[in-house]
Amino acid sequence: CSNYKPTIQQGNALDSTTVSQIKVGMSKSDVIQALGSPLLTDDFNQSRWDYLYYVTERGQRSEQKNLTLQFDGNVITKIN
Amino acid sequence: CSGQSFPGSQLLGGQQKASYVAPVLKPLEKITSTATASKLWQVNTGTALSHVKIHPYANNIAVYAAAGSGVSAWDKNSGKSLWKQSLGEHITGGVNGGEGFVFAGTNSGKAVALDATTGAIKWISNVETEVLAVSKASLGVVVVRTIDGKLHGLNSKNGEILWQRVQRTPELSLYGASVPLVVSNGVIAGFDNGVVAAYGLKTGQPVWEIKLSTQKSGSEVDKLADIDGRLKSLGTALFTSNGNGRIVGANIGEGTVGWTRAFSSFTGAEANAGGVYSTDDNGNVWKLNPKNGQQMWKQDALENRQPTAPTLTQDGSHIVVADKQGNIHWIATPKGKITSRISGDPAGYNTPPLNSDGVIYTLGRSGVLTATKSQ
Amino acid sequence: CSMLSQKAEKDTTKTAAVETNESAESLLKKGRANSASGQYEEAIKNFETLEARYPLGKFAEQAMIESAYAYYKFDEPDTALDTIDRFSRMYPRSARTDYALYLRGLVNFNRGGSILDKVFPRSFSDLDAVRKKEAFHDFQKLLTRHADSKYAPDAAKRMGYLRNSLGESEANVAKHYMKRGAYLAAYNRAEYTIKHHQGTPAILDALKVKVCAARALKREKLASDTMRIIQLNFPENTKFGCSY
Amino acid sequence: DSFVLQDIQVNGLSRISAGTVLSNVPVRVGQTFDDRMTGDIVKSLYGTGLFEDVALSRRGNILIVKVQERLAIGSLDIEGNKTIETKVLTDALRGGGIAPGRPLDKAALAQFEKELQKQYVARGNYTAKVSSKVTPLKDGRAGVKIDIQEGTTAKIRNVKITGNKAFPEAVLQKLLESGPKSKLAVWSSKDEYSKAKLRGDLDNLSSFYRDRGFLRFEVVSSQVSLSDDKRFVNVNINVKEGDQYRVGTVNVTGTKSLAIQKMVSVKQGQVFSQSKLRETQKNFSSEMGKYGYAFAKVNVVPRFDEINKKVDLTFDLKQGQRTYVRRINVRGNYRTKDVVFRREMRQLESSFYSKESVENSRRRIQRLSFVESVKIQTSPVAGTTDQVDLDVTVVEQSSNQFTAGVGYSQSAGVLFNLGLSQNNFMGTGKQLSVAGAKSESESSFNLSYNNPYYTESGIGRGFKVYYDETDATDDDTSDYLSDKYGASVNFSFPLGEDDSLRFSLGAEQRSIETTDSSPDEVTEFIDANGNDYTQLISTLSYVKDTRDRTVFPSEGQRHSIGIELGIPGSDLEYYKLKYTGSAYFPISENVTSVFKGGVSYGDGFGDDDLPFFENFYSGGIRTVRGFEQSSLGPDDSSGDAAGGNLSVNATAEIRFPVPMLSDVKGLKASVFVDAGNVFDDEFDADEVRYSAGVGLTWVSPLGPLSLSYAKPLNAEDDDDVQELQFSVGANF
Repeated sequence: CSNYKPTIQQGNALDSTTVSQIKVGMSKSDVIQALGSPLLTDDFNQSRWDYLYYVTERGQRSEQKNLTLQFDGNVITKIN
Repeated sequence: CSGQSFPGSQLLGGQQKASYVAPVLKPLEKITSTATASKLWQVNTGTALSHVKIHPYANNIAVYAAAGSGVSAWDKNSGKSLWKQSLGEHITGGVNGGEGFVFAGTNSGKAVALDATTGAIKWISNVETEVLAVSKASLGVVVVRTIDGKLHGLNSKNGEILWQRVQRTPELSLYGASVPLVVSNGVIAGFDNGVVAAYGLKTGQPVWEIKLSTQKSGSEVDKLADIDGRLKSLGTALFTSNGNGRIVGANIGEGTVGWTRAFSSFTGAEANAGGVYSTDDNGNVWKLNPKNGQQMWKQDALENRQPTAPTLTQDGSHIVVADKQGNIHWIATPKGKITSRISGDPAGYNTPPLNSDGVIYTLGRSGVLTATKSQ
Repeated sequence: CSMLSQKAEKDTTKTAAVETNESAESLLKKGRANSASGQYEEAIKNFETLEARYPLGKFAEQAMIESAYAYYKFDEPDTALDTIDRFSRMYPRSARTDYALYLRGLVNFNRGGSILDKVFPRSFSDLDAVRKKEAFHDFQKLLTRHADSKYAPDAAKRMGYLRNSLGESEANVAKHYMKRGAYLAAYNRAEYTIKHHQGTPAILDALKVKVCAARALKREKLASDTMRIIQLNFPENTKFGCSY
Repeated sequence: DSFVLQDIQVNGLSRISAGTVLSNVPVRVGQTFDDRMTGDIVKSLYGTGLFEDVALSRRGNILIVKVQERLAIGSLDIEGNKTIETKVLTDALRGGGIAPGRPLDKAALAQFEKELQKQYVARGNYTAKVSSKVTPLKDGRAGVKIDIQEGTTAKIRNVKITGNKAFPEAVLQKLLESGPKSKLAVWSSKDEYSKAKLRGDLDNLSSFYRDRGFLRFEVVSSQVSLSDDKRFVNVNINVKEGDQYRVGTVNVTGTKSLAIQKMVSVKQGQVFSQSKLRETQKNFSSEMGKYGYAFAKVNVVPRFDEINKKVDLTFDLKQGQRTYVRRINVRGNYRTKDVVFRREMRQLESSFYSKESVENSRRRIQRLSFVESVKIQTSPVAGTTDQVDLDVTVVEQSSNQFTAGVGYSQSAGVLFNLGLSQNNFMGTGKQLSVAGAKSESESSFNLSYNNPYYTESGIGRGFKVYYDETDATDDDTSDYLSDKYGASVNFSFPLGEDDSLRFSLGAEQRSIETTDSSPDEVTEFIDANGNDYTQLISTLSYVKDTRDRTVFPSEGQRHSIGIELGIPGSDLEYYKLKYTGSAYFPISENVTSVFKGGVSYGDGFGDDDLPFFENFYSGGIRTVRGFEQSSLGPDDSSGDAAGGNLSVNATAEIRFPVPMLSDVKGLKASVFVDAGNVFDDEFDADEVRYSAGVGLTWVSPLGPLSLSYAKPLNAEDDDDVQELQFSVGANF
């Protein structure tokens, strides 16, 4: 039945304005300054940062937002 | 509610209340030899505040006192009341006089001048905080000391503020302040931070400063270093003392220290060519050599009775102290023997006796003014 | 040395508190008897009187470590730990330093136990991790410094048990977050378990959680990478469901 | 010059073993020894704290260590301390290394003396004196005696405020906590001087003025002056008010969202108020806290317009970086599984930090009955600027109550009982209770089990099985014999953070026998309905609970409204409506005022009445203290209390710690007024009974015990009064 479920938030909550500031060529420290450090890290693949975010309210899970940054050394090469 | 403790817990015991243990007093031995002093007259000048330190003042017209919110004048010989003037506020500083005026100060920061003969209020000047002491008037200037560590030079004619000086005061100090000493065209004042300072009487320009020693370690009580007692000038010398500190003989002009001696006295000093007299915190009365501060004799019969600073009689044969139990003692200056005792204000004394033309006047904590004559 | 002169002697000076003339030896024996028969409060009293009256002797040394044991049994873990630490400071070269380390580990190992544990045994895995790490290090010190001590085998056994239970509680938290649908939290917890608790049975659970969480977060590449690790190390456990 | 060490000789020892000394000498025989090492040796030997004096000398290649042992402390006694407990002093002394059995360090003792004297003076006891005496005992031991003269706290004789124009001194004096005591306030400690209290007063003064527009108000000087005998104190405060300012323009920079702009509670034209300004800042940070900006800051930039006394305010909002929680560590759980606390957490890992959900989590954990206290602290994660770990430190409270043995209860005579109730069964947070009781008038057994987290999201489920045989003949309620047994299942559904819906369904078989002293009501009922009934009982209730803890709450409320139905298909169809409410208000740190109340009404369906055995009773320790258990309300035909189908009761209480036993855990005293009664269908105000009294409640390891002494205020002559009452396991 429709009983109360506490809301679940997971991942980096970023609003569109800050995301739009990320440009190819920015350094890792600039990215951290703007977006904060990514919560999902993959040890095997240091050059790929994943920002994701979703929230589950009253049992309904929202559409998951994703932002993946490819780095070459210290500089962004691809954003999607 | 940090202050208010809950009645319930107090009712059922709560914290045991510690009780105050009064220090033990030595019994006063009987006076056998010929009594050298006798009481001329004694009057009650009004209901006084027990904690204030009011000095009696005398000039050729009358002897003046202050109690509660009233200043009063009394005939020097008969003790008859000449006039009474209420200031409407508690008097905490004074009484002093000069140039036809009588001065006093109130706890809400008012310095007041009254006509010495009629008692009429001549002027009232606002010095912001509680007045603790007033100097005599000289060269048209009267100096007032207030509780926030300030010294105010006022025009003695109209009370206009000529100059102001301030010394840093510690948060905790002993109540009371030394009466500023007017000497030729300068004024010397003692402060709560253990500093004696001299300023130009008319301009307030600092002339010199002496720092009596202060204790660094220990509790706040050990660190009290006020100079609240009498500043005594004798020729070119100045004698005074401070609590937990030193007694000092200095040059009054340059402020250079002649000699010092470890000594703790909040009551200050008395001096004549023969000796420097002072009462220490434990109630012992000392006579020191004015040249080098060496001890000549020490009278410890009045221990723990908190006697006031000594006052020399007219002929210098005796010094007179008054204690917290209301006794006035005559102590012979040669050997320090107590020769006579008279009981005055039962509430005891905060301020030293006043000698005027051979008569010793004492003003007690409940406003009793006593005139005594020594043979 | 001076201990031999510890014969019974009468204290006549009136200022000293009234002192019965019990010698250190008899106090120690009485304390041990109390301790053996479970009267720990009595034992503590005897040991501490001994320490007060005959400080800094061989008997005081014994009394101190044995009072620590009594405090431990009397369910006063904090006082026991203080006494043990004071013992190792006062007697660094005592013959019983290995026992002191072992006892220190035991106090933290059994913390929070109570008589009801017999009736309702308390599950050990998910309890306070800090105390368990402290116990682990005490036993480790015992093994490195006194490898041949008679307490070493039991300490080694307890260390293994502790290592596994620390890993297990880490993995349990990962499972808890899977159940709640906090897949990123579960993923990171699983990753932490794998990094910090190699060689414990919890690794397999953690790997499974990592796969399921990665799938829930639509990160197929991460899921397949982890799956390959499972195939390599736990070939027979490759089939598992993701319902928690 | 250095030499090879042939031997080390130690002399001057009487109690300490040479081994201990040698182990602290950082040099070994055979090593080359030179003068530089002497410093380290002396330092390390002093470091042991065992020696008063250490001297090194050399004879040929032999190092001679001459030590003088410190006396060991044989006895330590303290006299004269009244306001500081001896235990506090002995602990402090032990902290400083001064305790029986330890070597006597004279410097530490002198340091302790000075420190204690400073303590007393700091508390305003200016006449305090602390001194100590060391008397050598036999055999290298010393007796230490510390003599304390506490004196009294200095009393404030008068407080003078100067420089105030806008407000009369009397108004300002009322704001102060320190001041001379008025004659009738015998108990107050207002006149006891303390530095902290005075500082607090000065703050009160400035916030009083700053809340009324005096932006430039300042305390110019404040003096405290001691009387000659150091027993009394005068306080002089000199203030400078400055002008009164009004608010000019107000604008907010740093955020676009209008919701935030609405938060500003400072309006143009108003007199400037500092507390309103603080309120705005608090609103901002709590709002931003909800969205993970835990470190959001608002700084206010005032611009003064001196001519027409206005101040323009700009609220510059700095969001700061959003903070994320990496790991949550649970600490101190020695008996409870980590998940039992973690499932109460509303803040998750790998999610942004929300102050609101952390506070929510703290409250939920605090409310668990097996938790004494909980603290949640954040610690930054090394190497990141926007991540923190949360440490949840719990102090558990033993929640298993094991009752066994013989008891005496006033209503049921001698009572044998055996019971165990555990609301943290095996550390899983589940509740299990097993209890059996035997006495003349009753023998019962019940087993109940409940799992508050049957589902992950907090739906609870539990069972209850009971058997109860009562012989209500000798207590003063209607006489009959009844035995019943039954079982029920119950569920609870959370509707939000603080409220939930509870539902239970159960079956019960009861049979009633009349005795020769049974009243007509009973016999008529039996004749009409027979002796045996099978009942299907279901209850449905809504509960809202915002209390901060279940054991002795200090704030918050609990309301529950529900209905119990003998649903169709049972032999007797009836309904019972029940409301119970309680509210707690903190008066001071551990003094709480409590208001409780309850209304219950029951009736049968159609024209038959509520079965007599379902009646409500009143009187006794749980309803109206001072009256005998269940003795109130209408009587039945044979003069016993019949109970009623309408019950009303209310209590107002003030709870405070027992003064002398404040360190006994879980012990509270209370002063209370009770009111209530039961009625037959119509409420009758002047039938309500009142009583007042004092009570004592102790949450002992064996379960809650309560004792009360109450005086009925309007007892009728046929009421059964019982001033002293006690009970085990009363709810609170």
